[in-house]
Formats: sequence, C-alpha cells, structure tokens
Amino acid sequence: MKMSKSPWLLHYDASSCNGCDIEVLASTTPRYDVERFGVINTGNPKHADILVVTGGVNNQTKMVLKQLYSQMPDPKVVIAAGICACDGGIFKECYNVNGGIDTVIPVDIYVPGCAVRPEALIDGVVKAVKLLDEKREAMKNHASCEVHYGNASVKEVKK
Amino acid sequence: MESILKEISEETLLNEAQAIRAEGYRLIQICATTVKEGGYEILYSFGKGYDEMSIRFRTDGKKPVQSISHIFSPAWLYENEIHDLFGLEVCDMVLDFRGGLYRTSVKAPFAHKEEEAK
Amino acid sequence: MQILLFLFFFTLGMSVLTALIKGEKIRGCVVIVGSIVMMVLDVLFCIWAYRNGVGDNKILTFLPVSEITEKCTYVFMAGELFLFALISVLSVKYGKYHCILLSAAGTIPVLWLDTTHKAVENLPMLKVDDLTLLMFMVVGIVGGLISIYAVGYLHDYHIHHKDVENRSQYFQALLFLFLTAMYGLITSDALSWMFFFWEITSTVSFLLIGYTKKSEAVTNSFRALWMNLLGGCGFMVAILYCALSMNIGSLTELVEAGPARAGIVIPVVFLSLAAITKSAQMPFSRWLLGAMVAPTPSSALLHSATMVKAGVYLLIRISPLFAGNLGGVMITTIGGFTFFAASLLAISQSDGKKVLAYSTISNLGLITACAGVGQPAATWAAIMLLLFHAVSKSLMFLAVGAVENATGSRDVEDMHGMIVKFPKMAYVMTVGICGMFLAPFGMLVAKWAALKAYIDSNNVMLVMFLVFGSATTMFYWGKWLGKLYAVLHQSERHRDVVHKSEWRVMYCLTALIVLLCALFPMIGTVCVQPVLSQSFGQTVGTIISDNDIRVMLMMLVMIGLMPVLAAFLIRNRKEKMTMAYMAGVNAGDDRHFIDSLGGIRPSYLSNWYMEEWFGEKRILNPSLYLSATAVTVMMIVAVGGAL
Amino acid sequence: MSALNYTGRALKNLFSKPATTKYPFEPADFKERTRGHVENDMDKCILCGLCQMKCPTGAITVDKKEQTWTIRPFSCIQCRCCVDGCPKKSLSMGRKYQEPGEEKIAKTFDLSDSQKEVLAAQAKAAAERAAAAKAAMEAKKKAEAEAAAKA
Amino acid sequence: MRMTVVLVSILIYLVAAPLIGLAFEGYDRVVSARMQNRKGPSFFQPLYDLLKLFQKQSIVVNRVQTALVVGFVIFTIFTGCIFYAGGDILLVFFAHSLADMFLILAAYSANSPYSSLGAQREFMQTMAYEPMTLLTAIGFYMTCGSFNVSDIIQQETPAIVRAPGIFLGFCFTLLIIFRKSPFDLATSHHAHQEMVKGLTQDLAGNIYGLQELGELYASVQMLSIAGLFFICKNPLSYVAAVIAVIVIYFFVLLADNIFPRVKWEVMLSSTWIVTFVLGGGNFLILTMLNIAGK
Amino acid sequence: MGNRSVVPFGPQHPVLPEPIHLDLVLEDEKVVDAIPSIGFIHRGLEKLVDKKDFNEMVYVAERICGICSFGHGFGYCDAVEHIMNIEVPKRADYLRTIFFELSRMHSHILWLGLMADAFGFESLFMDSWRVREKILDMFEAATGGRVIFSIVKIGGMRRDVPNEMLRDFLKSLDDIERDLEVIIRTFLNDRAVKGRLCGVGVLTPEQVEELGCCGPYLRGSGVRRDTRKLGYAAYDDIEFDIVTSDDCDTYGRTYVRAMEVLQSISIIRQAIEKIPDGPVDTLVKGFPNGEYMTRIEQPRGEACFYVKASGKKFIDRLRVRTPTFANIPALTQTLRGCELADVPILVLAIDPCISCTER
Ligand code: SF4
Ligand code: SF4
Ligand code: SF4
Ligand code: SF4
Ligand code: SF4
Ligand code: SF4
Ligand code: SF4
Ligand code: SF4
Repeated sequence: MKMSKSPWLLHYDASSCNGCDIEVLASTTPRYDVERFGVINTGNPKHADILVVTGGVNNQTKMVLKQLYSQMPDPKVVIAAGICACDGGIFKECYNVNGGIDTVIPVDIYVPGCAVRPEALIDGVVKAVKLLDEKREAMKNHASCEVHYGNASVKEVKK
Repeated sequence: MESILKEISEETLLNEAQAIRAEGYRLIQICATTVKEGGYEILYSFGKGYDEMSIRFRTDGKKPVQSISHIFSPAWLYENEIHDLFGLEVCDMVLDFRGGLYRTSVKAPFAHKEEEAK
Repeated sequence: MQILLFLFFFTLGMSVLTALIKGEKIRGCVVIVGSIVMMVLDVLFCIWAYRNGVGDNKILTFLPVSEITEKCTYVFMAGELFLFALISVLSVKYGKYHCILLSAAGTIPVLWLDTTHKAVENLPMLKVDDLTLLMFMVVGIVGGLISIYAVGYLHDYHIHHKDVENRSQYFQALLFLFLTAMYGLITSDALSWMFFFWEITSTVSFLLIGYTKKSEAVTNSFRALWMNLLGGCGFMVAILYCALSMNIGSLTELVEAGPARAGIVIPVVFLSLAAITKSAQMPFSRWLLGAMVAPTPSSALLHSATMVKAGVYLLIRISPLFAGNLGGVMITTIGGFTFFAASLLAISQSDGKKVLAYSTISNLGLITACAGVGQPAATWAAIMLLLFHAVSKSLMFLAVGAVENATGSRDVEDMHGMIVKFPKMAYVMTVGICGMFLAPFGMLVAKWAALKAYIDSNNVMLVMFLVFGSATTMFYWGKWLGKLYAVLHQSERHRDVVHKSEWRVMYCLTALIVLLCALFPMIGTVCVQPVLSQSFGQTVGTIISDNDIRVMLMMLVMIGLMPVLAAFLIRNRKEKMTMAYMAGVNAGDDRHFIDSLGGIRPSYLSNWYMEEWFGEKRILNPSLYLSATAVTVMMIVAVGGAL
Repeated sequence: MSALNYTGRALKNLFSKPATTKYPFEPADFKERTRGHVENDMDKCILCGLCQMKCPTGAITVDKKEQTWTIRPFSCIQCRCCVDGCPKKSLSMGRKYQEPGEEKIAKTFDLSDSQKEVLAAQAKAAAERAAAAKAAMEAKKKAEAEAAAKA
Repeated sequence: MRMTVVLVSILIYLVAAPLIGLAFEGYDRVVSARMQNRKGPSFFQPLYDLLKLFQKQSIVVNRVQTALVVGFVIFTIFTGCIFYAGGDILLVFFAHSLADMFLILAAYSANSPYSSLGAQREFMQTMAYEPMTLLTAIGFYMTCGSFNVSDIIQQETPAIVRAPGIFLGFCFTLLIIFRKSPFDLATSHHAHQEMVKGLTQDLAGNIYGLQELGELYASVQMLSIAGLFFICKNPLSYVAAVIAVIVIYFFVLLADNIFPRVKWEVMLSSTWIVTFVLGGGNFLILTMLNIAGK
Repeated sequence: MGNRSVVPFGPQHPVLPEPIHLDLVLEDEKVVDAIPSIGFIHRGLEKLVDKKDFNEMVYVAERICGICSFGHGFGYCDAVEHIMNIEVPKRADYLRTIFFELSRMHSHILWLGLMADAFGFESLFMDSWRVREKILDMFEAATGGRVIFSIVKIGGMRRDVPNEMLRDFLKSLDDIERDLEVIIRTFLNDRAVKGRLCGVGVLTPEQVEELGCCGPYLRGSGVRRDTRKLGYAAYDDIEFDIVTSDDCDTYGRTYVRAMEVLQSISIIRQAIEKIPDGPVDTLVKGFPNGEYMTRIEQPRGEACFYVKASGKKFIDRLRVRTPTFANIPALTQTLRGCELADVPILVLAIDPCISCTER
C-alpha cells in the first residue's frame, strides 16, 4: 500500500499574517475537504507525514520549527504554504524575519499565494504525497532511516 | 468624542497618570517613537467612554522610565514591548519579562542606530 | 502441642531478650536468627497440625479446664491490671484522662467476672482449626519477615531521624511481644482469653505509634488507644452478656448457638463493634491514618498485615451468626461503605503511607462486608482477601519504607521515574501494586469471588459499593504505578542504600505474592474450604471455575514472559530516539522547556489528586458522621429489638 | 435552553449532497476579478521598469539590456500594484494561481519580436531625434558663434 | 469437539476483528464526514492509515514505552480471545482493564506533559466507565445465570429483554470507550483539543500503528458485547445483533457530531449517575425478580 | 511543588492555529498560574516604514493580519488621509463600510467555528466554516482575493464594486442568514454547549474596563462601547444598536459575536440601499506631514493606528495597537483558576489575533 493514501498533516505557523493559516484551515472544511485525500490535521508532529508551514520564520520560532521537524518520523515532506513561507514575502526585509522556511529546514514543496488558495494547497498536497512515496522507496533502499535530517536534527543535551 | 494631547515631563508621569486614573480613564495604549534629534518620546493614550486623552514626554533613554503598571494594570504588556523593541529600561513593572517578550534577532531594533554602534 | 507452647514462649522470650541486649549488632543477629527460628517453628507447627488431622475437618482443642488454666487466669488478671496501670500512668502523663476511663470500663468488669467466678467455666481455652492455621502462617511468616526487615530499617531510620531518640531495642521487643499476643489471640477460644490478648495488641500498637514521642505521634497514639479501648469495651459487653445471660464463654459455643438463638444478636453486635474499631472501619478509621507516624515496620506488621486483621478475623469467626440479622446488615453496610469511601479518599493522598493506610481501611472494609454476608461463598472471599492483602500490603509498606530511607521521601510524587532511578525497587513495587488490584493477581481474584457472593446473596447495595469502589481503587493504584514508570532520561540513579536483609525480605514477599497467585486454587481447596465446612457445616461450590483459573494462569505466564517478548521484539529495531513532545519548546531534553520569559523551566508532571472532589476536607467528615449514625442507629435497633 | 439542537442539521446533512467542490478532479471556477498571477503581454511592454520599482516584494526584474522581463512568482503577493501602475497596460492579472513546485522558479519573458522592433524603432527614432537635436543644437551654436563672430 | 469450536472461533476473531474494526472505522469516517456536509474520505481510509503507520520510521522516546505498547496489544487481543472462546465475561472486563493499564503506563513512561495528562484522563475515564461494565457483566449473569459467554448465547430470550437499562447504560459508556464526543477526553482521533493527542501523544510510526491495531481489536470486542445483548438460542438473533450493533454505532456517531466535549467532572458524574440509575435500577429489579422467582 | 504540574501550552498546539505560548501551572486540571508569551509571530513590520513608502505601506498594513486585513488597510489609510486632509468620496466610504462589515461577519463566523472546535464540536465548526465560504465568495467576486483584498488605498478604493454585484450580495446575505439560524441556536441555546460556555472566564464590567479590554470581550461584559459609533466611514449614516450582554462570561461574548453577525447583515443591507453613485477615488498629492491616531472597531475590538510623518515619502512611525494586544492582560486574569479544559475556550474568548498583536 502506498503511503500517499494517508497523508497526515501538521500545520505550524512560523510567523505568518494569519491569512495563510486560515486558508490552510479552510481547506479542511466542507468546501475543500482535504480529508477526501486521507488528510487528517493531526496536531502532533509524531503522527504527521506532512509539515505545512506558513509564514516567514522569525527568530523565536526557528527553534520550534526545527524541533517539530525533528520529531516527525520519516518519510516526511515539508510544504511551505504562502509567499511568506516561500521567501519571506512582504516581510522579507523585516529585521526579525528569516525569510522563507528553507532557511531553517529543507522544503520539498513550495505553494505560492498571498494568501495561499485552498486549491493551490490541494495541488501542493497532491505533489507532496507523490514525494512521500518516493521517499519511502528511498528509505527501503537505505540501510538507515536517516534520509533527510539536514540541519534540523536537534542534539540531545547531556547534563 | 474629544481628544486632548498634553506634553508633560518625565518626572511628573506618575502624578499625571494617577490624576488621569482618578478621573476614571482606562489605558488605551502606550507607544514609543524615536525622535530624530535623539532620544525618544513616549505617548500614553487613555480613554473614557469615547473620549481620548493623551500625555507625552521625551526622554533621552539613559535613565529608566517609570512603569505605570501599578496604576493601570495592563500597562506591563506595553512597557515590556517598549523595553524589548526600543531598548528603554522600564522599572517596577508588575510583570517583567526581562527582555523575553520578543526574542528578536536584533536586540532593540527600534533603538537609535548610533547606540547600536557603541 | 509442645511446639505451640514452645513457639509461644519462644516469641515471648525473644521479646525479653531483645529488650535486654544493648549492642545493636548482636541484637540484630539475635533478632534475625530468632525470627527465622520463629518462622520455622510456625511452619513446623502448621505441618504438625495438618498431620494431626486439622485438614480433615478436625479441630484440635487444647487446655481443657485444669490447674494450668486456673493459674493462667490469675496471670492474665495480673496482666490486665498491669496494662490498666500502664495506660493510666501514660494517660496521666499526657493528660488524656478519658483513656483511663475507657480502660477501666473494659478491665474492671472482666476482673469482676473472673474473681467472682461468674465466668463460664469448663471450657477449652485454646483451639486450633484451619482458620487458626491460616492466621498462623500469615502472622508467623509476615511477622518474621518484618522483624528481620526492621533490623536494617531501624538502623537507617535513626541515621535519617536524628531528632528521634534511638529506642530500637524497645521497638523490637514490642514487635515480638506483639507477635506473642497475636499468637495468643488467634489460638484462644475462650472469649476472656481472647480479650486479654486483644487488649495487649491495642496497647502495643499504642506504644509503637508513640515511638517517636513527637507531639503528633503522641496525639495519634492516644487516638488509636481510645478507639481501640472503646472497641475493647464492646468486647467486654459481649463477654458479660454471653456469660451472664447465655452461659456462653467461648467462640465455638457462640457460633454453635447459631443465628437463631434468642438474644444472640447482642453479643454479635458488640463483638462487631470491637472488630470494626480494631479493623479501623468507619467511623473509627482515623486512628489507622494517625498510626502511620510510626516507623514503617510497625505500620506494615500491626497496621496492615496482622493486628488490624484481628478484627476481621473475629468477624470471620462469627460470620455464620450474621445470616439474616441486623448485625449482618450493620457489618455489610459499614464494610461496603468503608470500602468505597476510603478508596475515594485514597485518591486525594500523595503521601505513600497514607495511600496505603486508606487502601488498608478500604480493603478491610471489603473483608468486613464479606464476613457480614454470613454466607460460605462470601466468607471464602473474605479469607482470600485477608491472605492476599496481608502479603501484598506488607510488601508495599516495606517498599515505601525502603524508598523513604533511600531517597528521603515517601511521597508518591517523588517516586517519579523510579524505573530508571531505582529499577529493582520499581519492579518490587509493581508486583506489590499489581497484587492489590490487577487481574490476574490475588486481590482481584478475591474481589471477583466477593462480587459473585454478593450477587448470589442478592445484596444489591454491596454489589454497587463493590462496583464503584473497585473503579476508584483502580484509579489510585494505577496512578501510583504510572509514576514509577515514567522514564526520565539521563537521570541519576538513586544510591541503593537498602540493606541486603531488607531486600531479601522484600524479595521473599514478592515471591510469595506471585506464588500465592499461582497457587490460589490449591489454597482455596486445601486451606479455605475446610474453614467453611467447619463454621457453616457446608461446602461451597466452585467459586472460580477451572476455565477461568486456566485463563488467569495464562495471563500470569504472559506477564512473566512480557519482558522477554518485548526484548525480542525490540531487538535489532532501527529506532530513532527523539525528545518527548512539549509543544515544540523543549529546552534540549524532555524535562525542561523554554518558558514565557525565554528562560529554561523544568516541566513538572504530577498526578491528579482532585482534592476538591475527593479530599479529606470534603469527604472524610461526612463519611464519618454518616457511618457513626449508621452504627449507632443499627446498634440501638438491634439491641433494642433483642431486648 | 434545549438539548440536541444540532441533530436535525446533522441528519439533514447526512442525506443531502455535500458542499465539497470537485477540485482537483474538475477545474476550479475562479471569479472574474480573481487575482491569480501576473501576466505580461510582451507585445505591449516597453521595459520602462516602473513595475519593478513599484512591486513591494521585488518580484519583478526588468532587464533592459537583455530585453527581458522576469517575474518570480514565488515572491509575488498578488497585490496588483504593478498591474495598476503599468503605463502601457501590458500587465494583467491572470485568474489561475501559480502552480506549486519543488523549486522557486523565476519566469523570464523575452520581449516579443514585434515589440522588439517597435522598441528598436523607438530607440532608433529616439536616437535619431537626439542626433537631430544635437545637430540642431550644434547648428544653433554654430550659428550663434558665427553671429558672434560677425558681431 | 468443543475445543475445536473454541479454536476456530478464536482464529476467526484474530483474523476478522481488525477487518471488522476497520470497516466500522470506515463507516465512521464516511458518515461523520457526511454529517458535516463534507464528501469525506473513502471507506477504506482507515486501512490506508493503518498500513501507512506500519511503513513509517519508528521514533521512540524510550524503549520501555515500546514494550508497554506491545503488552497493551497482546493483552487486548487476549481479552478478545477469552470472549470468543466463550469465556467468563467478567474476566473479559478484567483483562481489558489490564490491557488498558499497559497503555496508560506507556503514556506515563513518555514523561511528557501531554502524554501524562492524557494518562490521568484515561484513568478518569476508566474510573467512570468501569462500574457500568462490571454491571453489564452482572446483568448477563442475572439474566442467564452464568458469566460465561458460551452459556449466554444459549439462553432462551436475549438479555436485552430483561436488562434494557443495563444495555442503555453500556451504550452510554461506549461513547467513552470509543473516544467519541462528548467524552473524548483522553485522546481522540483528531487533534484540536487541549490535550493535543493526549494518551497517544508520544507514540509514533509503527508503534502508534500497533496501538491503533490494539484499539481496533478492543472496539470490536466492545461492539461484540453490545451485540451479545441481542443473542439467544435462535440463530436469527445473530442477524439482529449485527443490525443492532450497526445501529448502536450510528447513534454513537450521531452523538459524536451533536455534542461538544464535556469536562471530566461532567463525564464522571453523568456516567456514574447513568450507571447508578439505569444499571443499578435494572439490577435491583432483576434481583427482586430473582427473589420472587425463588 | 506538591501536586502541581508545570506544562508548556503552545506554541505548536492544535487549538492554537497561531503560536502563542503559555506556561501553565496545573493542580490536577486546575490552572493556578498562567504566564503568556508572545513573540512567535513578531516580524517587526512597523519598522518597514523605513523601507516602504507611505503608499506601499498599505500592502504591509493589510498583511498585519489575514483575518481583518481590510480593517488594517483601512485604519492606516484613514490615519494618513486625516494627516493629509483628504476628503474621501462618499461612495468609497460606503464601500468601505460594506467591506468592513463583511469582514466582521467572516471573522465572527470563523471565530464561532474555532470556538466550536475548541470545545470539540466538530460538525458545528465545519458548518460555520461552510457558511463563511459564502462570504469569501463575495470577497473574491469583488476584490479578487479571498483573504487579502488589496482594495483600499489612500484616498479611496482601488476598484469600484458595480451595483449589480452589490445586489447579488444581498441575495447571498439572505442565504447566509438562513444558514446561520441553526448555528446560532446551537451556540446560544444548546444545553451542552452552554455547559461549556456559561460561567467560564467571568469578568465584571468594572474588571474589563480596568483591564483595558475592547470589542466583544468588553460588550460581553455589559459595557456599551463600540468604536463604530465614532462615525468613521459611513457609520454616521447607518442605524445600529450596540450589542451587549450582561452574562459577563464566555457565553456573553459568544452572544455578542453571534448577534453582531446578524447586525452586520442589517448594516450591509442599509449601506447597499443608501450607497450613492460616483467616483471612489481622489487624487493624492504630496506627502503626509503631521501625526494622527485613528481608532476603529475591528471584529475583535478597538484598533488604534498612530501615524507620524514629517512630509517625506517615508513616514516616521506607524504604531498599531491591536485589539488582541489590549485583551491579553484580561486573558491572563481569566486563565488563573480556570480548568485545563477551559484554556482553549478562554484563549479563544479574546479571539486572539496573534499576528496583529505582535506585528
Ligand atoms: S503569504 Fe500573504 S497571506 Fe500568507 S502569510 Fe504571508 S502575507 Fe500573509
Ligand atoms: S538510554 Fe535514555 S531512556 Fe534509556 S536510560 Fe538512558 S537516558 Fe534513559
Ligand atoms: S510597467 Fe508595464 S511597461 Fe513598464 S516595464 Fe513593467 S510591464 Fe513593462
Ligand atoms: S502583483 Fe504585486 S507583488 Fe506581484 S509582481 Fe505585481 S506588484 Fe509585485
Ligand atoms: S476539534 Fe478535534 S474532533 Fe473536531 S475537527 Fe478538530 S480535530 Fe477533529
Ligand atoms: S482585529 Fe484581528 S482580525 Fe481584526 S483587523 Fe485586527 S488583526 Fe485583523
Ligand atoms: S484567530 Fe488568529 S490565531 Fe486563531 S485561527 Fe484565526 S488567525 Fe489563527
Ligand atoms: S492579530 Fe488582529 S490585527 Fe493582527 S492580523 Fe490578526 S486580526 Fe489582524
């Protein structure tokens, strides 16, 4: 069975303006109902396959994002939803904005829009789901599960 | 609606605030602005019904600003914000985040640039 | 017979001996050797008794009226006077005069009875039957083990409690004295003898509770004393009534008189009163909580495993008399209610010993209720409960005591992460806790039997108490168990300062629990069944079917195999370790998070106690008033009806 | 105060058609004014660079040398500012949004050939005009100089 | 002969229970979505979810937890085996709470705030529903004189006839057991609650899959018990039981969709009151009938 | 520490679509202490005045928040228009009013949905958001955006809305009103729902004034104040009553929001009826010079836009005091002593817009 049949998602707002967040949420509601594709909005990184991030990542939320990413089991896909998440958008030049999720964790799919449209998000999820399958294959071929940690693994602190 | 703006001096802040409180005003907002000539001005807006009354003073930012949070209880939020964004010291806040309200990448981003260079 | 007497005097001698030996080391050795000898004797005696036919439904009676018993009576009278004097002196010293009155009220009539020869004579004074033997095993084995444990424990206790005067000599002597009295109590058949031993246990308990001489200890000890003395008065009334108006002087005669005998309800009710004070049933439950100030071995031995069992032992003895009279109603109501209310109260406690105390009260309530039903099946359950409870609870007490000595706290909250910090202890406690409430361990089996018995006796109220009470029981044990299992990464292990001897005792008890679970069908048929045949003159049918027993044994085996299986499954797995979820703000590990001020704050996880719902403030007093009213009303109605 | 208020609606929903769109199995219907993405009619653009200046996120680059107009759709916030500001009305708002992708692409458009010619012609014309002006200027200067010399 | 019947039914249970469980969940997902005026996922979605979980990397917070989850699954399955072997229904409930205890300990072992809060609430829920489940077993005993499932299915009239109150009370507790609104306190199949995922917060990947598998077995078991109320000697009663279970489940789903989540106080008191009134009342009547019958 | 648990609540938490963080100290389920932390969304956009000119700042202002984006754009424009003494055409004023009220409707319905979600009433959440989509459709038809409209500008509106479209709006409003009936009834009358709302987070009228609260939070405690009565845009010409509730708890706040949705429908109907024809835009010349503070009533309450400029292309200071910011001290107050299960409800009760709070 393919992973793609059941993508569970975790949404995190890394300093967006809300516009994209409500659209992410709206895509789970009756009009767009992403549950048609098996999507469940889990609130829990440990159950999630897809991390949907909105907003351009600020200084304070950077660490949170990294942690959430590291707590998701492989295979996993990151979707940057909205222009802010893609490259910082109108807030790119703000002193506290990193500008784009990819400055902090690896991004697999960029979904543009300000705010991101639910349709675009659906397209993004469909793309992400294909990637999930690919990553699953890659995982099978690799002896280790460490496919995609990049800079996001959080070291355990020894006391 | 009427709207009054009164310039005061830094020393009289607490007295003024007390007087305004006694008249039954609530706090609307506190806002700091950098002044081109150097220093900062701090604007306190109060409301009573639909009326608005503001007081404002200038400070050079060297000595701490008095907190009015024990006169107007919600003031701690604004004052912490001013502390974090403008780098102004505010003393005697009822809830002091000690710079942790906004953990910005640039410390006190709104402060005068010269000070940063120092 | 000789073994019995030897055992009796050996234990008494141990008491005197330990009181005399000053040197701690030597005394320790003596106590350990003595305890082992005592246990051996105890077991030998049981074997001997069985070989002499006790198992075949025979009863061994000893000491028919003779010269010796006559003399014994004088010894006992002297003893009673001594107890009275002791209590009086201490009461005067601490200004608790009501105790003198109560003591006098209990002692004088009995003395009067003996001196005026109004007492029923020509009685066999001692009697050994299956129930006695069961109690022998409980008292002997648990008592011996705890005495051994006490050696190491007291040593540490005085290291940690510098403010308490070291009187361990006295403590150990009292333990042996208590064991002697307990042996006496369970072998006595004559009511007056039993009463004597009964009063000794009350007094020893009083002395042990006051061991530390702190003001709290003193207050609590006097509370225990007056309640127990009140019970003693009840006992005394029963003796007087039996002797004077029914010409009955022994338990056997009383039981043989049968529930139908006119007026029998009066001694039954008063004996029940004595029993519920001793077994700390509501409204007399508070003394047992107070008793927790005493060093742990005394809590384990007196206040959970043996002495408080004397009350329910008496009830089990007279349980045939409860069938269909108000005494039975009173006992079942009080027992059932105590079971439920005490387990609710246990939820709100975080002090390990207090939880244990409430749990003891609660379980004793269940046993009381079972005995009060007056049916063989229920009594079967009562005996089983008594057995399992004695073992599991004493283990729990010892474990909590050991933890307290090792970590300085006996609070359940501080046992967080025991599985990492102190794994051996966690496993021991797991067995103890599971033994108290989980299938397929002992207590649950007994509860199950109780439930069936209640249903079959059509006692709706008891069923409801049991059904709700077992749910609440699950809650407080479960959350304790949970605490042990929190895995705290990178935490320091506690230094294992628990003495080897203490460990051995705990291992023995652990093994005993598991063994009891595995063997309970056998125990049921070999040891318990005859008791019922003796007292009810009928056998009970299968209480738990073979099928169920098989299933439960399977479960036991599966639990035993769990670690192995899990190890096998986990082996060679590619797992990634992550930190526990903390809403994304872990500060490097899973014990700290980044707080609102941007600093690092330890996260702290506590169990629920729900003080507002189940706290002592909310429930205790209403329960006490309610049960006190119930007891009073029912006693008045019962006695009034009989007169 | 009543209970079970919602039962009716829940049951009614159960037996009625869901409100869910068919997208992506059927195309989405966008409104006429929907701001999807920016389109440039390269037949009209004169590479004046106004849009680049006006764009608040800097999503547009106008390269006059290469004669290209580039938009980075992953930076565009569909504010329509460029469209409103284009002097030639060469920009418009397409209704379909930019497709999500694995990379943040930039779309570069060459000026259409006809427009290149137009621009070239304009440039030429401008150059000629300039040349003419220069010539005129010089002629004027010369004339002035001559006049001065005469004087 | 009897042994073979037992073995065969256990075997069927082992294979069929997860499938039936998945079917019920699929039914849940589709019907819930439609009640919310959404199209919803396909009927097979729960199957996809489960299979996916087993393909995920396992990330753990510690190994004790894994062992405990394994214990939960094994004992849950074992509980069902007792039931389908015709065993003692009281024992079924006891074994069930043992299994549940493993799950709660697993949550405890994570030592994380939400797991631990979830564990506390799960205890609370267990405390709320346990009296009713015990009364259910007693109800069966009162109506047919035996705790054994194998005897219960042989009785003349189905238990529902004489124990309707107990049946209703049991259905009430099903809301807790299935973690449905208004009683989805410890965890629910969705997020969006103050506990995040509560009890299952720190289970991930295939370990979480295992836990889900266990829950499937458990829910089939509970539905079977609900069905048992309708079963008697008459083979047709099995059809009635199946229909009844489907209907009961529908009402569970309906309740899920028309109630907000309540607080634990409300859950505990309402469940206990229901237990006391419906369960206790019914039990009292049964007892009186018994006494009168004698 | 006894039986106290210390638990981080957020920033990533399913009941919080936006990250805020609370340090919760729990005794069983009871919250004995709660310290909020903001800053997870802080971008520092007020500082963008140095980089974007005063016209471009409209786009930034709109993106202060995606929920009442229109209000923020409008508030900023209004402040600048006051400084520059620009008279906005009447039609633009009416259009602004209509958009404002549509925003309020969508925001309140969104809130109702989230509230339903917070107490675990999933189908009610779904239903509310289904209805809300109809309002978004109207937005999209008129402005081309569902969330960010880019329709307001300094001096008026960027695009007119044709009268036919306004008439279509009226039809949609009828639909919405019908759909809302069951939803509002469930919120306000259902016993179980009331069980979750009544008596939760009680604040007396004195307390809310003292704590500087605003918006439905204020009116839910019985204080009659609505900044719309200041009469900006076309509010002077329109009749409406201030909705208040004397319940002083979360039920009161819910009541106010639910009733305000219906009120907005009536305001829009009046506005569409009265809207004059004409231009929607005036020419803006020069640069602003001076300072002004606009106060408007956003869905969540009173928002203040303080603009200071000194006659240059770039203004000196933009300061936005948003309603959520004003309500946070009250949130802190109500959290103490509540139950864990009420935390989401209390957090939602202020309708937190962290995005604008932290800017
Ligand atoms: S892309 Fe636009 S709508 Fe989305 S968060 Fe950024 S500014 Fe807001
Ligand atoms: S490996 Fe980790 S979990 Fe295991 S004991 Fe060590 S620190 Fe604890
Ligand atoms: S503003 Fe218009 S004409 Fe000028 S470069 Fe841009 S698209 Fe071309
Ligand atoms: S629409 Fe706005 S953001 Fe996009 S290119 Fe045009 S000006 Fe730039
Ligand atoms: S609140 Fe929970 S149950 Fe409701 S929709 Fe959200 S996740 Fe599902
Ligand atoms: S109050 Fe909130 S929703 Fe309204 S404009 Fe401000 S940020 Fe937007
Ligand atoms: S109110 Fe704010 S935080 Fe809550 S969902 Fe809406 S945008 Fe997000
Ligand atoms: S927090 Fe308020 S002002 Fe900010 S974006 Fe949200 S609704 Fe708008």
